[in-house]
Amino acid sequence: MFNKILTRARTMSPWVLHFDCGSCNGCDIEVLACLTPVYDVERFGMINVGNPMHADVFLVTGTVNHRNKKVLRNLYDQIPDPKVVVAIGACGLTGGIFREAYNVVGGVDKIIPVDVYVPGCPAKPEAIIDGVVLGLEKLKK
Amino acid sequence: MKELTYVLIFLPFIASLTCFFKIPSQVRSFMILTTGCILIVSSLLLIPYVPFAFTPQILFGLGVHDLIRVPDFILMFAILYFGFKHRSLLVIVPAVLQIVLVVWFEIIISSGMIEGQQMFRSVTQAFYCDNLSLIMVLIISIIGSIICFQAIPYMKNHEEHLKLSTSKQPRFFFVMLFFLGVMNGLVLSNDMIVIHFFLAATTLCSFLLIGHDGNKEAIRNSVRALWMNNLGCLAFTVAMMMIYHNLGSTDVQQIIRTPPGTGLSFLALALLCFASFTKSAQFPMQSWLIGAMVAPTPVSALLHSSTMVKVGVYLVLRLAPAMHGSFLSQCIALFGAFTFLAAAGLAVGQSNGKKVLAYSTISNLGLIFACAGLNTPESITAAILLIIFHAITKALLFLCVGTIEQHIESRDIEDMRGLYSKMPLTALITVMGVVMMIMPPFGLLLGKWMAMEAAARNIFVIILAAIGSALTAMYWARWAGTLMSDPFAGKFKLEKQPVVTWAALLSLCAGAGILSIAVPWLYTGLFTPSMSLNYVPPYTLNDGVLENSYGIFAAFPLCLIAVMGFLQSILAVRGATKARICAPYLSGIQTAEHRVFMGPMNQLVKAEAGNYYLSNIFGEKKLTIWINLAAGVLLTLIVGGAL
Amino acid sequence: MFEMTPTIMRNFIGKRATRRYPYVVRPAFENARGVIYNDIRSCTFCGVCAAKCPSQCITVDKKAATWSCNPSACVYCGVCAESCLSGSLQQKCDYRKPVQEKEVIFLRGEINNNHNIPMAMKNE
Amino acid sequence: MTTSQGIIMILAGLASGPLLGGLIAGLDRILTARFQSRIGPPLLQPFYDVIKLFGKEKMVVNVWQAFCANAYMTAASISVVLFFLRSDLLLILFIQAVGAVFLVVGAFSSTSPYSQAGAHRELLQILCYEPLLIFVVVGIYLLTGSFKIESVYAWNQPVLLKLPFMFVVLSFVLTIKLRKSPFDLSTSHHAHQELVKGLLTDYSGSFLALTEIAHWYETVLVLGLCSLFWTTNPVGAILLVGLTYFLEIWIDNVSARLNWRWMLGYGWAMGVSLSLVNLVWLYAR
Amino acid sequence: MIEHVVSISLENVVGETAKMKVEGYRFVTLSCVEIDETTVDILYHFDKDFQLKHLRLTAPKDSPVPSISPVYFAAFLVENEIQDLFGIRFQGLAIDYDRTLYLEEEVKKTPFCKYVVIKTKPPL
Amino acid sequence: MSKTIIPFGPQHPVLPEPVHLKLTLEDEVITEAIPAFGFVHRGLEKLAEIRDFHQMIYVVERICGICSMIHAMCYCQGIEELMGIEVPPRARFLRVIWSELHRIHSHLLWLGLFADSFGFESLFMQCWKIREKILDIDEATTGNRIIISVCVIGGMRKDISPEHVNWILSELKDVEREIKRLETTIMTDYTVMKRTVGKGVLTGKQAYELGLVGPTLRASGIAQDMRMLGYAAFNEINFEPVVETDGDCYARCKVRFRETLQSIDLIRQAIAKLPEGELAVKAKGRPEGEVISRVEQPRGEVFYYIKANGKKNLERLRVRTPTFANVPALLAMLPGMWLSDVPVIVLSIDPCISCTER
Repeated sequence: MFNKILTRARTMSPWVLHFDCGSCNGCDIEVLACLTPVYDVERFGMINVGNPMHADVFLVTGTVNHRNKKVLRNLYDQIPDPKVVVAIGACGLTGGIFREAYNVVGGVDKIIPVDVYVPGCPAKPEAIIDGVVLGLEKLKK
Repeated sequence: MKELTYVLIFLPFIASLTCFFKIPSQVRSFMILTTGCILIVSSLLLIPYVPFAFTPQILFGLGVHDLIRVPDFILMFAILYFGFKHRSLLVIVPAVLQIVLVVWFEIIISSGMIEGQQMFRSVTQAFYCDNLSLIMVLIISIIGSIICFQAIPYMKNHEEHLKLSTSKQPRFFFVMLFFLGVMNGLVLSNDMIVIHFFLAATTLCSFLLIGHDGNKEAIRNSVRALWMNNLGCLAFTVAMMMIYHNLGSTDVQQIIRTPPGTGLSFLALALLCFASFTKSAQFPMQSWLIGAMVAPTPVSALLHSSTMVKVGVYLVLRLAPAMHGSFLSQCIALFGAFTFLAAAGLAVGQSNGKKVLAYSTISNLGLIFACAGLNTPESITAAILLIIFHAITKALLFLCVGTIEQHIESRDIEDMRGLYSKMPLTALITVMGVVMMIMPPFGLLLGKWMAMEAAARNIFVIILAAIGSALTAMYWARWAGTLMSDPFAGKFKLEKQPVVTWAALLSLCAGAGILSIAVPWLYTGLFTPSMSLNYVPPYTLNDGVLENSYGIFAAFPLCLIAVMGFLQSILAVRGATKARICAPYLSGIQTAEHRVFMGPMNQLVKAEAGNYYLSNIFGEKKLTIWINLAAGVLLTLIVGGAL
Repeated sequence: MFEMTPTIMRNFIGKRATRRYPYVVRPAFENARGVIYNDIRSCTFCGVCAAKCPSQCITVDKKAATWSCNPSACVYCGVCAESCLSGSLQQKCDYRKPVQEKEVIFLRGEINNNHNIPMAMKNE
Repeated sequence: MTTSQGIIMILAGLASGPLLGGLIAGLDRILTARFQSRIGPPLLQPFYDVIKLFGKEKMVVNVWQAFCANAYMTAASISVVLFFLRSDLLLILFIQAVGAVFLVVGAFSSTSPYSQAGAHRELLQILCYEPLLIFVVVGIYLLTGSFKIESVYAWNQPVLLKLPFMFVVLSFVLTIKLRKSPFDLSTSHHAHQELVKGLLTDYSGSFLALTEIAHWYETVLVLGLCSLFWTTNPVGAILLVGLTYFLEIWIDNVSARLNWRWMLGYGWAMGVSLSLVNLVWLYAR
Repeated sequence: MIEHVVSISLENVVGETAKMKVEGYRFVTLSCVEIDETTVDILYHFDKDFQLKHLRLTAPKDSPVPSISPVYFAAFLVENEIQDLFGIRFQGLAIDYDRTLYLEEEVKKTPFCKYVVIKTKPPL
Repeated sequence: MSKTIIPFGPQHPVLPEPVHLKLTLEDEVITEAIPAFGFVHRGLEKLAEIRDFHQMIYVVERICGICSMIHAMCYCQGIEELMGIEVPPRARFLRVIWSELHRIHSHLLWLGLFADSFGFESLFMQCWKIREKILDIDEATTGNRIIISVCVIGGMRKDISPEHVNWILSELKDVEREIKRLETTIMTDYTVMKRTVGKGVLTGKQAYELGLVGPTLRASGIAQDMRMLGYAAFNEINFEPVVETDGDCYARCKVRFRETLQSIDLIRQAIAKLPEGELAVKAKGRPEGEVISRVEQPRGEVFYYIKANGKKNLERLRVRTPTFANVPALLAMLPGMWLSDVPVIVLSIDPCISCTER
């Protein structure tokens, strides 16, 4: 009974931490655009908390480089379980167009486990919403 | 009863004289411990006898007044001597004036005795003890003794730290114990001449204690204390003479019984208040108490909690009935409330722990003065509560700061950051002390509550008190938070302290807690009788709930809830020890090392978080002059209003 | 002080700007740049798309007659579809859906045969 | 008040925070969304949030956070219960202040500068609103002759008519207490500020949930104080509270966050002067 | 095409830039190109009334270049960048990131040089 | 005086992008601010060595997602100059239209973020709500919302159809009306003024000596706008740079706000004058030589230095983005300000860190 309520609460209230991990801002502003009136993800209880300690869903955009991979790891560690990681955009998935550049490590999944991949360059807000919803499947288990 | 009174007054004198001579330190410590214990026991034994009054038998054909005359002059000349020694005109002039006045006064009295014997005889009882005096005696004897106990390890440590060749402890403990006797004498006497003697004695004692370390700063501050307090004594002398002129008596009880406005000059009362303000270090005479911080911490503890500064509030509370309903009384309320606010403001701007404590003392005394000035039954109750709980809590905090200071070699709040991980128990006790200063259900807040309800009729007083109270919460909470500011890593290890220190800290802490729970019974047992003569009991008590027509304070139920809440929260802490310990949020660039982040140029930077002292608003340098000015204006108002 | 009032009051009374996305899906713009689709039957495996792709996410093996694309690295610029000589490579207007596992599109055809075996292989 | 009534009131007070406060928070979010031309979350969203937070992994920076969160919550709930028991207003304020102080100490116990700076700002906020609350209560006392809430209910006309300026002062406090713009200095609902989430930065999981519930209690308390200004008629009280809350959300949406200097200066100047005017007016009558 | 180029040498870098400042030029940026194993080409770009003017410095890699950040404070950023990417040292930087502006230890080599570069600390 | 050291960023809710500022505070007054970069550095200038010069268009577009089209335009201009290509007039006007659309969306985005930095959430929402309309125009005309990839060497890839023209004009009318509604809020609201007026003041001389560009420079009273160079079709339409003189955050806000309206006007002009004709000329051969190309981005002058040696790959591509030039302004403005002003001041230069670090 309690578990049922808890599961429902979890899926109804995914608090989002967005970290720009070396993105070109394209996916970033699309993530922010999700919060704004036209897409309004607060309908699903999603709010941007800006602080790993409060977050449930970790939205990562952009390529990982040698400096920000530590930041990424740190932030991931500070999110309390259960958590979902959503990698956004071609860069977040593989490094995208930059993956051969010297300071690029690659996709987000090289550093932390990723649950959902949202392709696109930049990913559309609709795709990001879909991605988070898909990620919530993990919380239902 | 008489014997107990003599023990309370004279035992410290005798013990102090023994201390003065070179005796092995173990013997001295033993002496201090026994004296303290005897003082505590006898003060407790005194409770059933109250109220009482008596005059001792004539000794060698001399009355109390005659007995006191010679030491009184000795004291005044001693002050004069120190004035010359430190070449301070500010000491010399009032001292000379005082001697002249006292001589003149003696001549008047003597002549009065020749003309009509009954005039002097109007001092019926030399010693008088009602509940107010009893409360003071209990505070002095118990808290004073505990401070003396704690001073034993403290001074040993202190002198080791200073690497003194010859110990100055004999002199130190001589003055400390002497001080206790003097204080007991002061609160038990009923004759203003005797009180004058004891006042002068406290002045000298505090001078000696502040200057104990003998360095330049100590000397300068001690001289300042001397001249300021001596000025108060002078005011007292003048007031005494005026009262004698008005009433033909120096009997305190008679002064109180004189209805306000009949025969008694308000100017005399105003001067007495001025004397009290100097003793209690109210603005603009606060600097001596702030300067007293250079002394070893037990001295500060003694001065702040149970002795020196309490003399002032005691005197004003004593005299409060005589001012009932007068303009003077209103002015005192305003002055007190202003001090409460101003000192709290200055405390906000301080990072020096002892200075914060000092300003907080001044601030609390201001509130007590405000209560005395409001002069309603509720406010007098509040004042007494504040005196008791302030004494205990402040003594506790000073002893804590002293202990901390000897460990971390700093008294700055910034250096106490995360003290919890170094000295867990001391830090917790300090936090408890802070909590007792500002939170219900503890007695100090109960007093504040009563004071505010009593002050609500006086718009200006309540405005000042409300803002002051918020400022108070601010600087205390900041301090408590700073102490706790550290991550908890596993189990903590108790720090090592002498048994006496632990005993002193824990007993004060427990005492404040238990007394807070016992407030309702304290109220029926001690306060109501203490004011029954002049005031109606303001509250009714049922089931530990204090109530009157306009307020309810559920003292006992609140204590119960607080204890339950505390236990529940402690359980939560125990539960949280199993939780994952995580690094604090540092924007994602924290490193494995605590509080360190990877800064620019790949350098490790320690994230610091200093407290806000808001020095451009609450800075000491900036504010003091304005506050002194305002206080000066208010004082003029008091004296001028009395004219 | 309250200059924003007319605007928020208009918002309060007026129609919401929100598109109720998963429940109401707005049709994509006709030339929106979405998923890459290769009709492998008409693909000639010329390799122009692979050469032109700025993200280098297409690999074509002419001998084995395979065409594969890593959609995770694709930047949806549409250069490949524009430059496709045979017209087999097209860009649809739907965006690619999020997935829980990364995929690689791997298509095999035969140069002179209409028969083909399209298959998606999961990789990584 | 009989014992059984008392028990009912205690239970009502305890329940009001998590239920009423949560609903108010939900309504608040919907209204805010409407003002921004959005649809907003479901009404029960705050409950989902809190339940979810209780289900998160326990994580602390300093174990004393657990203590402080609990103490904050306890103090907040006691103050609401005392309010329901129609107790002494000043006492309620003091107990409410205990909660606030514990919240601050909890924030201090983490070494993150964000948390610490947030704690300092919260202290400054306390510094700003505590005196104003006391002025409001004193105004009520001067009018009704008592600090007890009972006497306010016994008063024969709405207090608002006699203390209009005090109500303005109270709404000032309300803005601070509800953490609304322009005073969301120490923490804000969406963490879009220079201090991230201010003094709540390092709380997480169930401890964050506790502070959230305590915040609901506080909301109930301050709105209860508002309702005291119209006690003669429950409809009037609800209307007054509803209108005030609506105005709060409106102000939240039409103003930027200001800094604490402005808050202290403006708050005290306005609070003291309005209180003085109102109290002197009362006094003079 | 680039016009208005003045060639300068290591000795008069600071002097020439100071002259530009006196003439009221706005500092735009530096561009660095590797020429061969030992030398790089640094272009100092300045702008006045939409007219660009350039100073061209051909500097050896292993000797430090005097920094112009005391003259134009804004140059510190780009000089640090060149320090990171080319391994050339600038002497007298207003804020010296010591080759950590962009790169972590994982990128050991100077990425924009095809040839190995000796990391040198500027002589103090 | 107690000291506070705050690591501001790289992950911080008011900074949309990872940049780190080590702030040293006394009480809440900043005494020192040192930035740290490198959280977005990818090294894409180096990609010029492995991608050919056509493919590099799509790489430079992704230097920054917000002003991507203008990056591409600047790059293409440079290569076109090297190869001596004359861009057809229609393409030049289309470049104006799309670059101004980008400017509007970037400025609206910035206005929203700026509002967010001083805690004005509903203004943020409002700005972003308006911005969606511009993105719709982008998506309808080019097929992508943000990175529109329309520039190629020699002209444009996409065209605006006549049906779209009318629709764009009506949408722009809506946008203009909505923006004008916000004018009083941004220009005269008490709380907004309180947070922006007098914060981060730079005099014209200071700004010029720090080498600032774009609205940050123009807010200090210096009329410098690369559009005055007349690239694309700017020499054929009526253009006056927007200048304010106060040099504080409020002035910067005003400049950007007025530029938003100006851009709408520029688009209208360009659409009115839009000539018929071919979209692009074929780029033949390989570029050779050195060239500098400058255009005005929403954030200011972007500077491309291209060195080619007749091969498929460029020898050196150097990009100096406007934020790179504006960062020193931060160091000059922050000390002495309050912690609460940090987001406002940092955002007032409209930082684009992915531009800065590439």
